[in-house]
Amino acid sequence: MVDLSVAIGDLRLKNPIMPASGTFSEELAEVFDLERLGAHVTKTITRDWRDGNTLPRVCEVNGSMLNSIGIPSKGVGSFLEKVVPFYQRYATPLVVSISGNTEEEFATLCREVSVDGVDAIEVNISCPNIEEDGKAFAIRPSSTHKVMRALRAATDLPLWAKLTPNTGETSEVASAAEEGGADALVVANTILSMAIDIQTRKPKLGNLMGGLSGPSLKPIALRMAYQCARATKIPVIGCGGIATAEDVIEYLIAGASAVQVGTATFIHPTAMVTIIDELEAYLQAQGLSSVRDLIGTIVDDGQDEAVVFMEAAP
Amino acid sequence: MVDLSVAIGDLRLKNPIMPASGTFSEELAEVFDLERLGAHVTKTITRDWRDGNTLPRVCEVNGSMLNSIGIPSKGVGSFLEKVVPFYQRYATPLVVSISGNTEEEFATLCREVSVDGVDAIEVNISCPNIEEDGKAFAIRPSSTHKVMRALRAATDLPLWAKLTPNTGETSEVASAAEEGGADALVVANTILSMAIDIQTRKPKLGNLMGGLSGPSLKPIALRMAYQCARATKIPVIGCGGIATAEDVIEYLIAGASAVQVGTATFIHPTAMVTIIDELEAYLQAQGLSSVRDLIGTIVDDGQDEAVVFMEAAP
Amino acid sequence: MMDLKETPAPAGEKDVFKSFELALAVKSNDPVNGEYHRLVLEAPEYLLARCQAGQFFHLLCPTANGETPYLRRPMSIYGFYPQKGELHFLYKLAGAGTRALASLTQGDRLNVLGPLGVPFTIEDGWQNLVLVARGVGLATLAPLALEARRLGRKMTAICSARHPDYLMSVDYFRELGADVITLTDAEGTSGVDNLERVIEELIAGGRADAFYTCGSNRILKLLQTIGARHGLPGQIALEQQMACGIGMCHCCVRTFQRGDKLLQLRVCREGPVFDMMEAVAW
Amino acid sequence: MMDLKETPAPAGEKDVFKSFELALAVKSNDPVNGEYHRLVLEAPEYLLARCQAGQFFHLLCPTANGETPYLRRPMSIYGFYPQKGELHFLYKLAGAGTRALASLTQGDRLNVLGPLGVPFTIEDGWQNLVLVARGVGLATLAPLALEARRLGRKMTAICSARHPDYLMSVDYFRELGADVITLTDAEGTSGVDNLERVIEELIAGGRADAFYTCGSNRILKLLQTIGARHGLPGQIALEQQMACGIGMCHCCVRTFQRGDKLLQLRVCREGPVFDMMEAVAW
Ligand SMILES: Cc1cc2nc3c(=O)[nH]c(=O)nc-3n(C[C@H](O)[C@H](O)[C@H](O)COP(=O)(O)OP(=O)(O)OC[C@H]3O[C@@H](n4cnc5c(N)ncnc54)[C@H](O)[C@@H]3O)c2cc1C
Ligand SMILES: Cc1cc2nc3c(=O)[nH]c(=O)nc-3n(C[C@H](O)[C@H](O)[C@H](O)COP(=O)(O)OP(=O)(O)OC[C@H]3O[C@@H](n4cnc5c(N)ncnc54)[C@H](O)[C@@H]3O)c2cc1C
Ligand SMILES: Cc1cc2nc3c(=O)[nH]c(=O)nc-3n(C[C@H](O)[C@H](O)[C@H](O)COP(=O)(O)O)c2cc1C
Ligand SMILES: Cc1cc2nc3c(=O)[nH]c(=O)nc-3n(C[C@H](O)[C@H](O)[C@H](O)COP(=O)(O)O)c2cc1C
Ligand code: FES
Ligand code: FES
Repeated sequence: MVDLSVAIGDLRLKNPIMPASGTFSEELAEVFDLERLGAHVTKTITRDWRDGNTLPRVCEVNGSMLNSIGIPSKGVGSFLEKVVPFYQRYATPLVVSISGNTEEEFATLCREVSVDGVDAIEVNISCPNIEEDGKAFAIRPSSTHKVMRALRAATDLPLWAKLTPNTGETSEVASAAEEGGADALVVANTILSMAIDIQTRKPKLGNLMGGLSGPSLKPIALRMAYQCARATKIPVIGCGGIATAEDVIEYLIAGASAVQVGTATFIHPTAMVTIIDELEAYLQAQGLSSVRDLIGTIVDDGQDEAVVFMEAAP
Repeated sequence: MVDLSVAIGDLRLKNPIMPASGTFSEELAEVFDLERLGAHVTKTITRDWRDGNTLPRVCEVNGSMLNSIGIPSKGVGSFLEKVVPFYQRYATPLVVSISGNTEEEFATLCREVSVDGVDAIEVNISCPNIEEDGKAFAIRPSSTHKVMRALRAATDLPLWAKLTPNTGETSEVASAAEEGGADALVVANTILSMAIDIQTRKPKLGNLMGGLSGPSLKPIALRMAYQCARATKIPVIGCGGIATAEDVIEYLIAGASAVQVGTATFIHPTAMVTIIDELEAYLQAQGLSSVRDLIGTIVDDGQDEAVVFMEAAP
Repeated sequence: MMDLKETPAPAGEKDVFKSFELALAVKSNDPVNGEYHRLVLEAPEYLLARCQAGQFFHLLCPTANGETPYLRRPMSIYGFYPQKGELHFLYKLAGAGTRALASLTQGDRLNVLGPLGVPFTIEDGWQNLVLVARGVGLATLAPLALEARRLGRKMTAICSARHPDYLMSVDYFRELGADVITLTDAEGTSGVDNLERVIEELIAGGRADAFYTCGSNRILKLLQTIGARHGLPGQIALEQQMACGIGMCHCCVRTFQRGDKLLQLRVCREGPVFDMMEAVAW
Repeated sequence: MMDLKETPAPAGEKDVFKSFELALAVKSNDPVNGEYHRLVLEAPEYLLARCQAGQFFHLLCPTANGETPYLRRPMSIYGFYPQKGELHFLYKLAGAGTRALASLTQGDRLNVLGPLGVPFTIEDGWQNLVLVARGVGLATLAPLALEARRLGRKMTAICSARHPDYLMSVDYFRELGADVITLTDAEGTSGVDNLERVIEELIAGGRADAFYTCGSNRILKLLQTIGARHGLPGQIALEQQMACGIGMCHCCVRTFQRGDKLLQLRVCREGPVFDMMEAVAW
């Protein structure tokens, strides 16, 4: 028997596979047994009711997708009443994703969702900070640090900071999140992208731009996961383009302690279950007794990341 | 007859198709007539001799590629002696790409390559600035502005600033380059990425990380080209994942005045010629008399980019 | 590539789950006319037992002609036959996905996800049904007609198309005992005015207790007007671009009016079948 | 997908250009033994007229088995026959690209780029050639043997393999009049010591004016030692991962020693054939 369990801080997960926020919901219980997963992660909510963005909200780009769903949210009340109880019937830990456009709003929501049945809070700091210039908190180390401190003060639950790839300062942002009190980093959200219909000359998304997810994102998010694992001491949860057990193994070797599967679930709703089974089979075949034996085992000859970054610039 | 010519500032190109730096060289003249191209763009050079990075220098990722070639350079002397004269036999304008790790080194090289036979200088400010923290100049508006002013003072030739996608401040960097004296923006270079061989647990590139180019980069670079076209008044030259005439049309509609083709030339060495022919056929079929009738014709209902950026955050 | 599995769900799970991801074998895939194809898949009994008229499957189109459609494509159930072990789709060639579907040949496997969504309902009082459809809308209404026949209801099927050659399923509706009225652009009979006249005649003749339609904005508006005028109910199957198909992503919403509130509902989840009077025309 | 064009170069250009991007028809593609396949393509005369032993083509592998190799794959010319209009490759199944090549069948088209690189040369004074190769290295040396025969040179081909079953092209070399010496792991004859003994015997017999080899580090080191010992020249065809194949990208470099200078040279451009004594073993 191989051991698939991993620890994210004090939280023990029976396996390292969980859904990415916004690509998972109660409805998936109609397709497979959600108890198989390492954790449940809900779609980001905001405090109050929101509509979501203009349609079309998704499009295909070269074997990947763009989305600008926005955050259609029924508000925190409805969430606590309906969604949390649904997941309480499972033993699997529940991770709740939240966001806010100001520090205060964000912190208040963080306090409000710190209830029984919630095991960790994923703070989607890839959302815009309207108190500064509207850039996402996680674009800059300073705004990351500030918002994380406010969130840290608002809850005793584990705080997972979800980072954005739309930055040139991944390592610095990761450190800022750690110093601000994050218990783990989720790396990463989607990268801002665009597609245009050349017939109509309209953007393919109603919102002009949207986030790239799926296979095209993988090399970027994997690089970020590696940078974050090196820059901090807290666990990294890899996310971006994962579709197979091989992808998971790549992230674990890079230093991630667990992973989130997003878009792949749209293509294969049972993808996460398949991945768990294949991961177990892989460990068995490799004679490894625990999935933890893979984490951070990259053979990088201790190359210094900063230097590498410099030389990587073409 | 359709008119394929475009203007990049005072420089008139017979068509909007040119190679991307580092994916083109004299050797391609053995495969097709280089006079067909809108411009010739040389591989980035540095002042002095350089070796380039550790092998392996390229790998495949999901229908795209990573590279960490570095800048193997024979230095400016050899360049002026051998490369510039080679291209002088063509009427096609010659664009020389340069980089430097300090402002002064960069500016000196800029002065040195401002010679007869060179029609524009592409400044690869995606390269690291070792006087600050080693981040590429084009990651921050401030360092972009500063280096562009130094470069502007060093030459009277048209200056094209090549931007990096490794930033969260594309529009601001674009404006800073414009204010610093850029005559055009080349958007964009590769995005920092990584891939790991799960058998050996080694990075697939000798340099750990490298730049993603090819189709996966397209939605990201297209978004940047659009942002830059909106943020500045200078011409934008789109670059990233272009492989077909349709891709070119998408960039032109987004606001680019011309484009560069990179990795596609590795896959189809004759790609640029095919694209020129197909672009001409498209214009004819659409009854357009000039390729300029496509530029910036995106139907975006005047949506404000800043707001959109905020809402695009997932 | 992930291996396609024939039965991801262990035996016991067949009773627990509502929708399944399965790789089904293609029995046939033939053009019906220039634009439409009928795809017949071999399907297990437990899957077909769950299918209802108005529901759809989310199809993972294969790689074909150098194109790899990434997202799944939603397709209404055109027919499900537990006895024959068959699941039918009727699709129109539109873009990369449907072009790829057309490349399937007997023995190939197609990964399907379903059944999904809310089916049509036929309420007890609805004895005379009027089905109004154009184009592929007929695919969606076909299994409804079968169900109506099972329940012994009377039916009028108003089939509209560009040209008489594109009138599909007319024979099928007739076989099921429906009165069929055909309207075509070519004959100049498919205009809204004429359609209104035809429907008013049915109502006048006591042959319209409820309407079923799909897709078209023009027809929806007309039926809403007529419905309001006579207090007649109806259901509409709507289309919207989909990513997940099961309710997770919220990309497939449409606007509905319930009382004085405007709601955004997911076509894949709260639909694709909706109350005809609540749908907001677009 | 870009259309594959049969002849991108207008008539006049055939004389101007050195390498061509062409979609060639597959004549046959058969397994030679468990690991190797021979691919025969139909090629125009002007292309074959430009081919020389030691050069390579850069092949755009098709999509197959759900995999789409992105970069081209370099393959040595195994044979070129202007009279038959044929271009041959001999390849070993390694990864996605060669697996995809193996899926080609007669009539399919394969997009090739070439001929590329610097060929082998046979200098006037080299009357007795010794070819030393293992595995697919034999593919690279085969056209050299043909050329040597054309020039009337004497040849010894030392063919090494894991097992006698994997000794390919032995008959081919014999037909061309070469003395063939086979060494195999299975028979315990392929070790460096034995190889050294065999070569020293050839030298002693006056049957070695120059060496030709490819790929193997072990063999290179031995030949360099022997070459230095006896002042004998040689050429080696090297492999390196390639992106562009024509010299633009600088990803394919290897290190060479020229005098006391270490140089980085591009295998696709300054090679793949290099001076055996300059190559730095790795
Ligand atoms: C519930 C439902 C049932 C449907 N039933 C049928 C049916 O029985 N027969 C049939 O021919 N068509 C049906 N459609 C429409 C069908 O899904 C589209 O024609 C198909 O997705 C087009 O894919 P494509 O790649 O060929 O076209 P493209 O235009 O290249 O598709 C691009 C993208 O837009 C989406 N898209 C394009 N048109 C539609 C549309 N009308 N509805 C939803 N998404 C669309 C595609 O799924 C894809 O993601 C149905 C749609 C829905 C929502
Ligand atoms: C000049 C030259 C001539 C060659 N001639 C032959 C030949 O005649 N017959 C033959 O079987 N093989 C030959 N090779 C090796 C052949 O190119 C590789 O086996 C092939 O590229 C492997 O591709 P793959 O996708 O099957 O394997 P993978 O291992 O999946 O390839 C992954 C990547 O590594 C590259 N790669 C892997 N192995 C090699 C290698 N040995 N050399 C260069 N790149 C490699 C691939 O091109 C690809 O980009 C030659 C190589 C070179 C450079
Ligand atoms: C439709 C969609 C909706 C998403 N919504 C959210 C969200 O609400 N909050 C969030 O943090 N990330 C959201 N994401 C991002 C994913 O959680 C994930 O970070 C991203 O998709 C990359 O992973 P993937 O490539 O596996 O999809 C969303 C992604 C998609 C595709
Ligand atoms: C092998 C390789 C080498 C490159 N070298 C340079 C370079 O020297 N200078 C530069 O500005 N960009 C360089 N680039 C980036 C390209 O110019 C281009 O910006 C990038 O590849 C995106 O375009 P593409 O997707 O069409 O390839 C290089 C790219 C590749 C693939
Ligand atoms: S398609 Fe995802 S919610 Fe409807
Ligand atoms: S493969 Fe590009 S230079 Fe050799």
